[in-house]
Amino acid sequence: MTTYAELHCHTHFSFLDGASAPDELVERAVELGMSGLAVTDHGGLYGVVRYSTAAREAGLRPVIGLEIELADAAVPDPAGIVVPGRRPWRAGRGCPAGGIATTGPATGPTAGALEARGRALAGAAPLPDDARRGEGLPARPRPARARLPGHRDPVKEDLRGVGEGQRGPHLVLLARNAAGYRSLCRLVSRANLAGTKSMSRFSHALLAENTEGLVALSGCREGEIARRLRVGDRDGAQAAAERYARLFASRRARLDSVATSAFFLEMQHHLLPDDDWLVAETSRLAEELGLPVVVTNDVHYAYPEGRELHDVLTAISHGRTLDELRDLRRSDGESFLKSAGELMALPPGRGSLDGGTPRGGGTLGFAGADARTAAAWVEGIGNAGELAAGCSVDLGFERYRFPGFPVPKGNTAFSYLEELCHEGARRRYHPISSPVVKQLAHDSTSSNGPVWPSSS
Amino acid sequence: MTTPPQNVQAALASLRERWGGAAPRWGGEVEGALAVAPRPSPAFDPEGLPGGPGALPASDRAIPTGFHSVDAILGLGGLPRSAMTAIQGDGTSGKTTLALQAVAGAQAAGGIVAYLDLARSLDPVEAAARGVQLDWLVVLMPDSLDEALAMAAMLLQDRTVDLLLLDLQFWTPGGAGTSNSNLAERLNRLAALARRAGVQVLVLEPPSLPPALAGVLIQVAALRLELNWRAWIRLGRDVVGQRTEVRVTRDRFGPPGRAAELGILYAEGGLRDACLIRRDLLRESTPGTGRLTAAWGSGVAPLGGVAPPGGYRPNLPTSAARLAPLHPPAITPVPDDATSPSSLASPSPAPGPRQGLRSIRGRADHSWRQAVDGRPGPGREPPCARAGRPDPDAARGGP
Amino acid sequence: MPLGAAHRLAPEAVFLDPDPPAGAAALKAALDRLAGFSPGVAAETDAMTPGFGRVEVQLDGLDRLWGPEPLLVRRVGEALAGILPGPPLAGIGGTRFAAAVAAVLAGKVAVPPLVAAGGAAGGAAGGVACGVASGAVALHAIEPSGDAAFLAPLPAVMLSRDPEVRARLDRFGLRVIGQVAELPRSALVARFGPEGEWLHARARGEETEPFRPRHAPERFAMALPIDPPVSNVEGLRFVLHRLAAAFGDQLDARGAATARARLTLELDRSFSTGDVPPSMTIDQLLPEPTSEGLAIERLLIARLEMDPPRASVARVELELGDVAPAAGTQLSLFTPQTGRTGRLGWQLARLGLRFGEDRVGWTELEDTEAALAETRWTWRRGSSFGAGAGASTTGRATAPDRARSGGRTNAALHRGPAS
Amino acid sequence: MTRLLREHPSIDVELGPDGEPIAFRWNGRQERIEVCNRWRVEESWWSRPIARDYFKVAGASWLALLYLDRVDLTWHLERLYD
Repeated sequence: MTTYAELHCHTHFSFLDGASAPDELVERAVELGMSGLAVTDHGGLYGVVRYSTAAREAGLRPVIGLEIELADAAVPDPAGIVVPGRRPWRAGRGCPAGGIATTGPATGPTAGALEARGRALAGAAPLPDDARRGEGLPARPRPARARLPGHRDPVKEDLRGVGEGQRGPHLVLLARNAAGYRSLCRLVSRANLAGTKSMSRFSHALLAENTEGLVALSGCREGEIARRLRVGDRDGAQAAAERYARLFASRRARLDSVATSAFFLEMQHHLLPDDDWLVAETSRLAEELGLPVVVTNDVHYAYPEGRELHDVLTAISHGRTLDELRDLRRSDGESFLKSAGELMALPPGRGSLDGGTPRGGGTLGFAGADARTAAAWVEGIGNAGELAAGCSVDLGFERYRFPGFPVPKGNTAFSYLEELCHEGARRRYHPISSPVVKQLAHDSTSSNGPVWPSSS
Repeated sequence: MTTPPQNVQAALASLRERWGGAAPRWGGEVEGALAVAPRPSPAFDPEGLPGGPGALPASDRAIPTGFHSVDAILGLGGLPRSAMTAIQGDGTSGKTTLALQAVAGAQAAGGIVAYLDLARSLDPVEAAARGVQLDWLVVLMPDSLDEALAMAAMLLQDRTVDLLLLDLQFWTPGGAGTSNSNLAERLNRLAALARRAGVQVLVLEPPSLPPALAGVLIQVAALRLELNWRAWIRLGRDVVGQRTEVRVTRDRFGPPGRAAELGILYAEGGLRDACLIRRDLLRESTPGTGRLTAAWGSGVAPLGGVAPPGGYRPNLPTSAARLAPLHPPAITPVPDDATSPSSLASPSPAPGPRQGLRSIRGRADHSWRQAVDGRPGPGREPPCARAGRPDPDAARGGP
Repeated sequence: MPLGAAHRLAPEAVFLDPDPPAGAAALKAALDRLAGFSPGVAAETDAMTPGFGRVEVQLDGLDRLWGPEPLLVRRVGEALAGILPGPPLAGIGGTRFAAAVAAVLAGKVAVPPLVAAGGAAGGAAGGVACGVASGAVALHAIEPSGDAAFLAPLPAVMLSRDPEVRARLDRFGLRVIGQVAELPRSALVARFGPEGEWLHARARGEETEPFRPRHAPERFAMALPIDPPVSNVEGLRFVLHRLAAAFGDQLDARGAATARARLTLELDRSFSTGDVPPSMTIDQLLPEPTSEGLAIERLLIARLEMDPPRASVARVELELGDVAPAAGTQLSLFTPQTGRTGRLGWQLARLGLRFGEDRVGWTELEDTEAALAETRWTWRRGSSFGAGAGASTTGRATAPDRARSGGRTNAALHRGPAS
Repeated sequence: MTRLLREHPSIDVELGPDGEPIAFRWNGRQERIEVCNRWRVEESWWSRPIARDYFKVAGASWLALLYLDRVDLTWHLERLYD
């Protein structure tokens, strides 16, 4: 068995959600003796370069990935389990009255913003806010500034006060190889173009087009399967798991093989009240479907102390004080990098979801379930290392790579350059003067050597 | 409870399709389960209260307890007004639940309730979840039984409250300033006052009361219910509810000796509460025999005599081995047509009457039999409580 | 005017800090004296308002009692000597506005006293020392029905305190009151709105608003000597019952209610040992204004039982404070509780007294999903029932609100000048 | 419905090898218990740190909520289900 590798980890490039720098995480992972570490930031690959450089230097196998938030449900979701409606922020002790008005049980979390964006794309300028607010204000025509082609007016979405539990389901994607990295890049680009400012929009359709070379983990407790399992929707969870497994299955994939499987059920235990239930249900589901499991810890900071910084970041992102945050802050302080031993010591690893041990109450039929959960947990820890070992993306910074430039047949690069220069000179200088000619001649002679042509 | 009319059924079904677990339910459909709504609304809507669907109209002599099976075995169809009711039960017997449900019933009928919290253990959130209007709940915290009785007498004399809940849970005999000699007399006086003032008095009575006091309570109470824990309702490892037997040991208004069973679900908050309305996920269990011999309060059990469990096994099963189940599941879900679980995602047609409890118990009983008669797992013993457990249908009792 | 500017204008002046409580006390004493002269006395008693210092006295038909007006004014001056910091200025006119203007003029021009019959008199008693010998009152009286003529030559800006109105008068070229009086009323209303109506009436010497005399608060205090002195609460209960019942009848007859009761017991120290004070006082705030003698008696007895007198009681005095007209309360329909919340409040107050305030109360939910159970709700003590900040949303505008407003009254009383 | 004990009385707890309680003693009673759920609460580190490990434990016929105060490592009883 290989050593453990953490496959779900946010750096501070998960803006206002991750509390540790990539270098710090790498350092800690090496300290804990991990074989690999994945970086899975929210909806972006911003930290990838810094991270993989640092990891290579430290001798850690870098796994590149992404945690996406899906904006839609794959199947109709009338109960709002997968894409929940946003409920008004509950005011608690020490909170200003009123709270934040949020959208009602809308179909998608971004309905209002997307509508505005649709208007912007259709060419109609969005109404200036002032005109909507103040009746008597003059609507002065504004000069159309020079816009770059493809420019869009940014649409901002106010997500303050909207916690993770009220947004779309999460899914973790890891690149197994270079093709997988390309898929990730495509996904991120498309999703950002489809989304609003700082809020990319991943849809199931988009995901289905870009699965090459990707490994999917079912996500944290806010993943679709976990959400379904938490409310007891076993059938729905099973259907979702089968759907994802089909989606990511490649030709040579065998479901129960870690080396080739492309969809893993993710198990996490953060010592929350329903984590026992969630882990037990996940392992049960894995057994029923024969899907491999993997244990992650949804890392948001390298050390336990990072929790404080993480809470402060959460407060900033929601525009509230720490006291007002309530359930917007992660209620657990367990999202730090944990070694295999620490993970094994968690309740499912100890096999102590136990009615079946001698001191227990002999709860009928539960001993089997516990043993199953424990076995799955142990296996998931092993699988994490194996999976990391099977992922290799080399960003290849050792050599230079220039963009390709087509040269007409019969020309060398330099002869073509000379030709272009003369053509430009003819177009630009009327009449052509002797210094120009002299300079051209000088440049073309020197450019055949190692000297780059000086600008003329 | 009655079956909802056709049009109501259709309306409920469509609501459930739209709202899932948060949809309104026909009264009593899931007995004892809390609504999944996260924040109980304190709004007081006087017009909406009486005669809502499922709520029994409060008669002028009795207030319904909110548990239909309990109401059914009581002579008056509820707890009598202007009399003393004693609810006796052990540590986790459900008596607080029953009492708070009665409080909610009294408030729904327009009453003001005083809670004499001798044990200092009222949880307002739980109370509100049971339907208690905290606005109309006066909480008094006496230090001793003497004080509690004095407070009760003052409240009764002025007739300012309609229901008085006296919680003796942790009261220990020989507490400060309690004189047992005239307790009987004072309790008698209290009962007389309650009768005259038309105030309902509920006494929560732990089994550890001194016999003298218990005897007095038996005498003065017009109605006495005995609650006994029967089994846990489990969701995975966690205990999410319990089953309780209610037995009428004394009833001035009807025949004593009837019994009923309650299913109480705790619903402690969080997304997982939605599992509680899926009966196929819930299991029922009693602790095995011989392991938990020491009953609550019955002396000291030997500690440390049990070998510690071995922790996790170092020889880990490989993935291939795991895919074959290690243990065959001890409880195979039995398809039960009568109890098709109302799914959150795919709504089932409106269930028939009295389904909630029966299905939980029916399922569990079935599994019991299967486990006990067929193939008791290694190290699992049939429960001792089996013999003492009344037949489910007889237990329902009542008219 | 800023103090610095004033210093530059009058370097030799001595500036006194304003002392609103002292001013208010002085004025109150003056009002008490004036009440002996006329049944109609009105004044602004809040020292922070601009109208403070002006006392209006109704003079209709008083000449038979006190003699002609100058004589009356002199008598008033004598009566007020020593109470106010300086001699008052007096003006007599047909309207209150005219009288007030006359009083101001009386301070500026030494006018021989003139007789004016009928109408109301206004006296401006300010904190300005005029250097006139005490007892001498500067008086300016306006001839009967000569108000308009008296006012006509005076500057128009005297009509209003509002700087905007003054500026507007100036803008319209209205320099003296006579010009304002000549204008048709509708023109003034058109340009000044409702204020125009007032301006017009004032300028023409017509009364604008009814005279609202000040009512002296009635003092509900009664004392009974006890001979021989009693030492037990039972005996006191008997006496207290008589007092409280008598007060209850009085309050009922006046349609009033009291919000505070004070019981003073004079103790007989002749047989007592140790350090016994000569008297003990019990101040009791009532849960809500009431006229029920029995309720007051019960609360006081509860206090006495909690803290019995340390010696025999020789005299009992009961005083009710904050007596106000009893407000009618709207009982909401459909809530059977409504009728009893009042009684419940009393009951809780008694229970709180007897067993401790912190033992009786209510609970309110705060954040039902907080991680710690302790922070999910708060405890509200019975006495402060509902007085808290988050008290009432509109959703439950039923009986608790009534009880709450009672609670708030109590809180307000707490902040008031306690004795 | 649960009873929430206001004062959170201190209890003695015997721990199993894995750090979970297997027996506890309170008010002169001593019993074996079975942990049926556990969770961790860490609140208000910015003002008054509260760190507790909650254990929902079942006895013979009762259910209670205990916690280990991780600030001073004492055990308390918070709730009795009833």
